[in-house]
Amino acid sequence: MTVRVQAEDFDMGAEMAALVAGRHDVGGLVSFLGTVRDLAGEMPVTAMTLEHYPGMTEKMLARIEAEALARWPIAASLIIHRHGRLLPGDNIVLVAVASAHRQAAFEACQFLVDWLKTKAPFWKREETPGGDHWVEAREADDEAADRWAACAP
Amino acid sequence: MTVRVQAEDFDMGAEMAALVAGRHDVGGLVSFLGTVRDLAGEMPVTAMTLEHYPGMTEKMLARIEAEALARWPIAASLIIHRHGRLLPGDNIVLVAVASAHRQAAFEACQFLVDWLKTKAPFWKREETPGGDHWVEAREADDEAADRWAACAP
Amino acid sequence: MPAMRLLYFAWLRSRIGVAEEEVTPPPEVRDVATLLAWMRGRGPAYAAALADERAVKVAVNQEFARAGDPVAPGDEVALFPPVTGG
Amino acid sequence: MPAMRLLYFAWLRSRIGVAEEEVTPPPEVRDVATLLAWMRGRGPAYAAALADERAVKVAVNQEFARAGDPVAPGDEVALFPPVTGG
Repeated sequence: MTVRVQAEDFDMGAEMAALVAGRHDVGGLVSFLGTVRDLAGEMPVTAMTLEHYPGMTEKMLARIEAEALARWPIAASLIIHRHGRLLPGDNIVLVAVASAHRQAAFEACQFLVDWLKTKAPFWKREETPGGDHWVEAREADDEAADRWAACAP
Repeated sequence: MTVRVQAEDFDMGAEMAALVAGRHDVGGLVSFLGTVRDLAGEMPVTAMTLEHYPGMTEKMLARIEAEALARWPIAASLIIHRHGRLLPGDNIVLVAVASAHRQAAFEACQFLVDWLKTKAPFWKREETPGGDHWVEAREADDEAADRWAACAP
Repeated sequence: MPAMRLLYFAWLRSRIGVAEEEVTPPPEVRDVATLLAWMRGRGPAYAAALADERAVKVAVNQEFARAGDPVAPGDEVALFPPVTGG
Repeated sequence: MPAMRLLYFAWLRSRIGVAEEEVTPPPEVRDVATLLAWMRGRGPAYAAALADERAVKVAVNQEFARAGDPVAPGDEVALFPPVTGG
């Protein structure tokens, strides 16, 4: 049960190994790695800066992780979210959920990712050949997170 | 688009990095790592042997991967499945799906894992303190795979 | 009476021109709605940045808050656009 | 006429006692059902291993097959219990 918000990169393989090290009750480990795309719609993106609300971010991430733990039988979980300036291909976020039950691991991981993408206090600024701009919130993302409110596991 | 059936272990971090190396159009990478549990129900398991049908396994894995590619917008995918004798905590299977769309990546990954667990020609023999036995097929797993037949993405 | 700490993020920070400030609103500022109304009167940059209510989200002491939620001296109040995730 | 190659997996292999063999069934063996009936007559180990039809799955030339699907000389026919995944 770990939450980290950091500017530094992370090593997915090492994080996964550490998460399940010495645990033999884990049948499935589902993970999501989000990386910086070089396109936003049709627009090329040359870099992205993620701003966040220090303090509130960690608090909300810990709370949503606790909610996932209450809803699904989770053996271990991890959320790492980067902030600062990132280039295309860079890691942004890693969410991993280990469970004895693969369905629970998939659902809890997707729940956490949908939440992170829509509710966590992060703001994205994109650099493009045409200039910099703050990214607008997307309705499709809100819908992805909201479906969990109506759907008990 | 890679399928490997092998006795050797694999390095999840290296495999993930290779899958998306040099690709900047991938926004999300969903993966499932299956490992050997030390319990089956209430019974302690000291080792497990996975037998498979060489030739048919690779053929069926390549076919189901092609089906996932046809159903979801997938940028890259990977299936590695081990066979032979494995100990608790050992890696069994890695399924990874990269997509510009995280929902597609989650769905395709879960589709492949459900399929692997229920339709791929693998048979599991467990070693327990009370002796060895072949594992019986589970109905719950069949249901998990069958729901994909009725549900277009 | 302790001051109220205001934090601004993303384009709200750029438009207002500072990342944070301490303010002492008058006693009639008791909730998020009256705070925003008072802030719009602090100058054209505030009026412009806070004009579109739907585009301004508020957190009081690091919890999302709505128009009717109370604010008080000593609170940390953050103003920001809708979040755009990771 | 080429022989038919039979493969056995998991507990079907243990019970029958070999992993694979070549056979030349009589001409009335034309599909999976008639092949299984003929095999049950090959001895008590076969009769016992193949007694429960629901527990025996068949693949012909590496494709899952049902009772009515054809088998022919030269085919690779695999018999195995329901798969138990990874």
